[in-house]
Amino acid sequence: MQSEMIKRAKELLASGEVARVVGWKAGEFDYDITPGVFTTAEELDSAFLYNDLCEANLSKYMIAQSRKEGKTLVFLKPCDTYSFSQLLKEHRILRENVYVIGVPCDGKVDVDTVKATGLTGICSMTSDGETVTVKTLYGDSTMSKADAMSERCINCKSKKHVVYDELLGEEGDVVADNHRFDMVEKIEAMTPDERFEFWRNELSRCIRCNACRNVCPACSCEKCVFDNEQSGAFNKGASDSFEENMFHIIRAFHVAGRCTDCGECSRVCPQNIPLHLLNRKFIKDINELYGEYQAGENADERAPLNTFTTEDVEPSIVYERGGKQ
Amino acid sequence: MQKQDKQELILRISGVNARKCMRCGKCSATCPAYDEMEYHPHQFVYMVESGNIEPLLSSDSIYKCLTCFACVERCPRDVQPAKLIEAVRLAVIREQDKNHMKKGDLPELLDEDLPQQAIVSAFRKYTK
Amino acid sequence: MQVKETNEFKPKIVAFCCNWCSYAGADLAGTNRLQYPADVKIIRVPCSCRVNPMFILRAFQRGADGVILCGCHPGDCHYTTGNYYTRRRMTLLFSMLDYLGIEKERTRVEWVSAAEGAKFAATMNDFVATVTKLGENKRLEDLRCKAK
Amino acid sequence: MQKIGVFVCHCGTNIAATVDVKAVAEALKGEPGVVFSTDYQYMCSEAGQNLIKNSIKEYGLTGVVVCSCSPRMHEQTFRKAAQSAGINPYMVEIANIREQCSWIHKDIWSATEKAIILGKAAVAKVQLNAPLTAGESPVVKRALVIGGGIAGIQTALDIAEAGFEVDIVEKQPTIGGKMTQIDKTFPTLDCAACILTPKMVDCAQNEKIKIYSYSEVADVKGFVGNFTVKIKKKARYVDEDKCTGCGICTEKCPVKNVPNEFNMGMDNRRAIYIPFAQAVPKVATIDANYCNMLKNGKCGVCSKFCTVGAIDYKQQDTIVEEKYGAIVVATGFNPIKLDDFDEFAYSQSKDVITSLEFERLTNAAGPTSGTLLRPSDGKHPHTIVFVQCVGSRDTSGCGKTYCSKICCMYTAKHAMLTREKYPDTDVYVFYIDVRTPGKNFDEFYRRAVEEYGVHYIKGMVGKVVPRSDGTLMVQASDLLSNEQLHINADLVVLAAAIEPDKSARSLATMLTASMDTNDFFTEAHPKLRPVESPTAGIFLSGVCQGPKDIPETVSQASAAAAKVIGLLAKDKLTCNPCVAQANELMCNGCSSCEKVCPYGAITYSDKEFRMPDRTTAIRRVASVNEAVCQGCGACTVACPSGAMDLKGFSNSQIMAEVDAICK
Amino acid sequence: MFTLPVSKLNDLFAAVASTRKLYLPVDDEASGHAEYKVWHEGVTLSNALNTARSAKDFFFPQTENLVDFKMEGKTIEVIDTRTESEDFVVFGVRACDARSFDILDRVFLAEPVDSYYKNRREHGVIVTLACTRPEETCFCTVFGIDPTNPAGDVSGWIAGENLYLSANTEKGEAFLSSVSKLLAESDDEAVKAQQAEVKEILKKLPLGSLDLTPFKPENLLKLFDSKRWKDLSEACLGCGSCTFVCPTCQCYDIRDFDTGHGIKRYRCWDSCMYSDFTRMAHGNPRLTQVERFRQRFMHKLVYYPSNNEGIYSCVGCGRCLAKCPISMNIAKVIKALGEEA
Repeated sequence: MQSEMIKRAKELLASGEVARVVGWKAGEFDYDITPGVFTTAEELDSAFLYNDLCEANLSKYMIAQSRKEGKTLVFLKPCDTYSFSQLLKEHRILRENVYVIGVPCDGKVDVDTVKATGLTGICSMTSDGETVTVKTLYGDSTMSKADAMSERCINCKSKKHVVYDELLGEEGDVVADNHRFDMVEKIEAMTPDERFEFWRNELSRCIRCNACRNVCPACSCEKCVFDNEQSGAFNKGASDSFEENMFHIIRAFHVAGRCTDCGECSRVCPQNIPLHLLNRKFIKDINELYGEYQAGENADERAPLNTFTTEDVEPSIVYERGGKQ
Repeated sequence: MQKQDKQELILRISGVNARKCMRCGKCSATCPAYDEMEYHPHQFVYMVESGNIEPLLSSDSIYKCLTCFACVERCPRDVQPAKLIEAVRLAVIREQDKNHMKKGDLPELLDEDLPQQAIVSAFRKYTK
Repeated sequence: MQVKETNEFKPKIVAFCCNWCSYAGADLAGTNRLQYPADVKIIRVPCSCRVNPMFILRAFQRGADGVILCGCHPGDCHYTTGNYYTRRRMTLLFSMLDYLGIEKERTRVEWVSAAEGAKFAATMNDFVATVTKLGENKRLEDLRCKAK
Repeated sequence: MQKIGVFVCHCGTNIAATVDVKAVAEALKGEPGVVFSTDYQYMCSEAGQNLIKNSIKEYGLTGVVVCSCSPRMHEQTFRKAAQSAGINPYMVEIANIREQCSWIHKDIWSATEKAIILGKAAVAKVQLNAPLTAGESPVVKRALVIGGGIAGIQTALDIAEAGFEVDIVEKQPTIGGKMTQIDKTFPTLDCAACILTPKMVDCAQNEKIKIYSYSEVADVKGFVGNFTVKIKKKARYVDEDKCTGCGICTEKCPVKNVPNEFNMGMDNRRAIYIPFAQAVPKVATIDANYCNMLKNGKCGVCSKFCTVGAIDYKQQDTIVEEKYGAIVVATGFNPIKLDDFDEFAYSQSKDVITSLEFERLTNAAGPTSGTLLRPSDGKHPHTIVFVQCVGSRDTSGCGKTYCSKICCMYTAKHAMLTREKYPDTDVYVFYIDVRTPGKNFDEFYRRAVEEYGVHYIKGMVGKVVPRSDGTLMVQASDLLSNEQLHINADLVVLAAAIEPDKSARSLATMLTASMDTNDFFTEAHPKLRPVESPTAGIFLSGVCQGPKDIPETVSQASAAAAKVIGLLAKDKLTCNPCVAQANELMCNGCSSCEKVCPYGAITYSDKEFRMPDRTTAIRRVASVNEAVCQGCGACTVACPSGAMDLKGFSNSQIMAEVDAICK
Repeated sequence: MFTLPVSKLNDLFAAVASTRKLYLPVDDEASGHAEYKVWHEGVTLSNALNTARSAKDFFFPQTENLVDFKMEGKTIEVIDTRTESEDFVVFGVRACDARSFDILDRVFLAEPVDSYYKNRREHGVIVTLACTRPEETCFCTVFGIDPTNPAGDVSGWIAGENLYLSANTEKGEAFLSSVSKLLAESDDEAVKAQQAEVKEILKKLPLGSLDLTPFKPENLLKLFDSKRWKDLSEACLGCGSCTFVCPTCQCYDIRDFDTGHGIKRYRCWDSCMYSDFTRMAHGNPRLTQVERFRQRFMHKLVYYPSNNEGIYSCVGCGRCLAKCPISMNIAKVIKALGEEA
């Protein structure tokens, strides 16, 4: 796949159809892959990479890249295309300046997942699609790819590209029988005290580094309310537990109905807070109360919070449903 | 069984909301078994609604309904009179307690050829 | 003015009322001299859809123990559709607060028309009783604002 | 920092009996920004207002807080007082310490404490108030009426009468609408044409009225007082100015088999036609679907016979752009299609007809020249069955859930007229309920029964079966005698439900006017503003808003005209200054606000910005049309970045109130 | 040198905790990280190499209240909220973080002295622990840090079944004497053996050979003008995770919070990666992410050493390598700019 991608990228660069390519760049180790911009065939040859370790969602970069001179080629994995499509819907990306090549993905290997198994000093990590071989300072080992994937890939929602100009490899399908709401259900089934404890424990670790927000394709505001002294929500240091709650509730609310569940927030959180569980709660509620909705899937459908039906449930439903008392 | 209970039972079995009826009579107008019936489809609807169930239970009309569903199809308010008639019929069947087998009688009747479904439905019916 | 100190818990309740129905309903409750606790303080907004979830969290941060939002009955919105958006927004927000283990009874949406003075008073009485039972808001408090 | 004056009203004892007003005034003195605080017996009295005015001048106040009764009562009073003393009226805030404090609390201590808090909240809000100026927008003194039926005609005539220019856009070749097809009108039985055609002629002759016939609205931009509308004039292949309406072409045209829609397809017309004798404008129109010349270039007969050279086969659709101050929707209705009601054999038998077809069969200008004959064999029918509520009050999904309102009366009319003209005819009317609320309506219906011997039978028809002898077997129930009837009828007339014209939905989108689930336009208020759409500057006339008979339609048409005249009589519109405002620097261009705006007040445009990194960039940003925005604030919450705020109820103002209350 | 069997660690912790707060790395189940937590009975020392957040929090917390204001009418009352810090001990600090305190000291203890920092610093005792299993992201050796011989008030080693402790400062001496009952005198044979063993591993560290020679004051302009900054920073999200996990990043913002009863003036960590960092009336002095990105690394590798006798303000702990959402980090920057220079 990688060589095919490089070949297409070179062709498009050479023909002048695109001025630059956004893809993944090799790092010091196999797993520290950086999103990168390539403008020459040489750069592509020396550093362009696509393998089972390329986790980053490149769609958000297109907000800035699509405003540059000339067209930009971007490689998008199936789940990235949902983010891209949602951004298009919100007029954040200039579609005519982007050439999208959809690339297949059957789940990415995540270094944090591998480290969680107890391996340390990981100098090299390779995947052949079935098995992951890990070389560390203290010896080598192998594991099945399934054990090395992060939760978001295990519960992949779709292997289908919702937007592209060109597709490399086989097109996949929406994965209907994923279990992405299992953990949400588990939390819902807790007592309020347990839920409070659970989230306090998670959110109290927040260091307000903004990685979740800055990586989030839905969080593309010109100026975030939390950075705006005038907004009344300005909040830089999470000086009180309230501010931790406030930041995460409002952030989740602002992306409710727009979040495609790409999972980047949880991936990048330096404190391993399962932020996707907040977003998925909204997604689950929306699905249950207002009908199935997948952000980014359909360009014409109105976002659930920007529409209504006269028969919508009353907010009092919250008293009746949800977890234990 | 009290009058009200019977009404509730019939409404529950049928799933019909008799109050939706606006008394247009289209069900009876369309009914092919009309002349055979003592009580006509529209009467079923408002007799059940008013709780006047007894005459229906003892009337032949419940067996005259062909269950052709013409009334269901034609009803402009989606009341589904035929389901109501069916429910009255069921209520009669359920009420004839003495005709029921006891569940203890069942095992003797079972044999290898009896379809599984029949056994299950027999248990359901006779263990009411 | 004489000062009265009691130890009993008096909740702080913020009520957002839309200008056209609920604020008028509250006025009607007043005109009819219908009693409800003084713990309820009303903020007038043009429409229930003006209420940003941030306002609700802000109220809790600043020491509110309960927040209630009143608007026109669905279908009666002065702006035709505002309360339908409110309904979705608040349903999701309240569900999220519940998910985080924050007592869901502290937040409420109630539709009160301009003619429903009695309903307004009854709603406030009930809400104050519910929040009083829950006691002080601890889970969404900001300690900096509590310290006197 | 504002200089705020606080004025606490006693309202006699209404407030002072349960709130220690002096303590309130005293407590508020210490609030930031408060430079003056006092109390007075009656703030709303002239003396009270003078106290406010004098204090403003004396202390140089920039903001005023009045602790008094509900703002719904005296906000305007105090705003005017403040304005007359030279400060902006929107620098006044009211703390409602009567309806929401003194009247509901008995305990002085807690009522006073609450009054102080409410006062503090008002002070905190006024700190952040900004002077607001109501914008003004000019009014284009011209109205557009969409739809040229009796509703549109009446509205146009009334507006023109007041001296304003008004245009009618009608998609048919002639104005007149459904009423032209009706024979007589209930309950007076006067001839529809006799009362309608003079009005049509008035329209044509009124120099204030311009008729765009055979035209449609293609696009609407703008807002109240200033709409820009694109009107598509469909090619009729006849020069309207040249055509004299002599009708020679319509006699010579060799294409004779075009179903005549004016007679509900019960006879034929030519490919070039004038819908009916009294059409306005009386101009021929070529039906491009049938004209041989247009289809394959072979013919040209009409052109040859036209003495004034009006025929123009090369004519194209043209777009006219006009500006209007107000738009009246009068798009009317159609009977529903009866395809889903095969129990009545409508599509199987020619002798099962709709009421509108019946109108044509009894009309002197109709296919039978006014003699009631069966469409199948041209014989005189002896037994006629009328079926009411066909597709009305139907929740099964085939029809409409609402009552079509007019059918009871026109069916009584049909039955009565039939019995009058053909006393040998048996007439049955099957009804569920007979609804006759209207002046002389019930008397009319009773006359049909009592004087004309129409058989009214309570019950619905179950099915109609065409029989080999050409009759129709009607099976119905008579609920009162509890029997099933079988009637051999010669003609069955179905009172089909009426529905809004299909074009209304797309028009509503263009106008950003809201509709209900049945595609009827919704009114701004169901009781108090029944002829206005919630979208400012859009008015409703006739059945497009809900089923109506002619007198009701005409009164609503005149009401809509009155509203339009009221609007056009103004040179400028004063806007509500408490409107949404987009901060372009923070706007993402995501369109969330646009989607939730019920008024279509938000538009987007690409603008060039100097970015923080000193480059320039084109960004898509929202802007609010202050003339259209009504200030609900839905957009402010839909906006994730907080770029959208509401003047007078800004985020910071509301949060300041929250803070003050929760302190 | 003193020693104590590892099996008796709990006794040592209990003894320390009886007189003052004791912090030590503890495994956090929810995050899977080790974090510093207060010791109480039942808490055990983490085996992890290092904590997710650095130890700088003890002296320079993420947010801290500086002063309160109260407004009454037209007067403002200023309330000094400073109190003398309680004594505390941090146990298990690694060599890299131990070095970070020197770097922070040079900032906060230089004139004008930061009294908030100084107060905590004076009351804290640092007990370090030598590393035995370095990670691939470790490159402290590049900065001349010996992870087998960590600094701190007391240096510590866990070798075999024993903990070895050796005081480096007066505070350290006092600490050891306060728990002397539990300790026994010992030679340093076991420690030396362990050091030799670990040094073999250190030789294999993939980033151990990063070359810092180009990063010297005289190359300032050349490095500043490097063409590489653009592509290195291209994917930077502008978040603050690198700065917030960094043990030496010491930038903060001062803000006022209106509690409704008064103003709390507090400071909180800030990040030079943020677009509003050091924003002034005219705007941000560093207009784009390229400049912000450059600032961070130039500060760590050039500006700081230029002002501090060549000491780099990076300790090679590797946290930013592990945590950057886009895997861009100081090691890649050192390599890229080194290649160019």
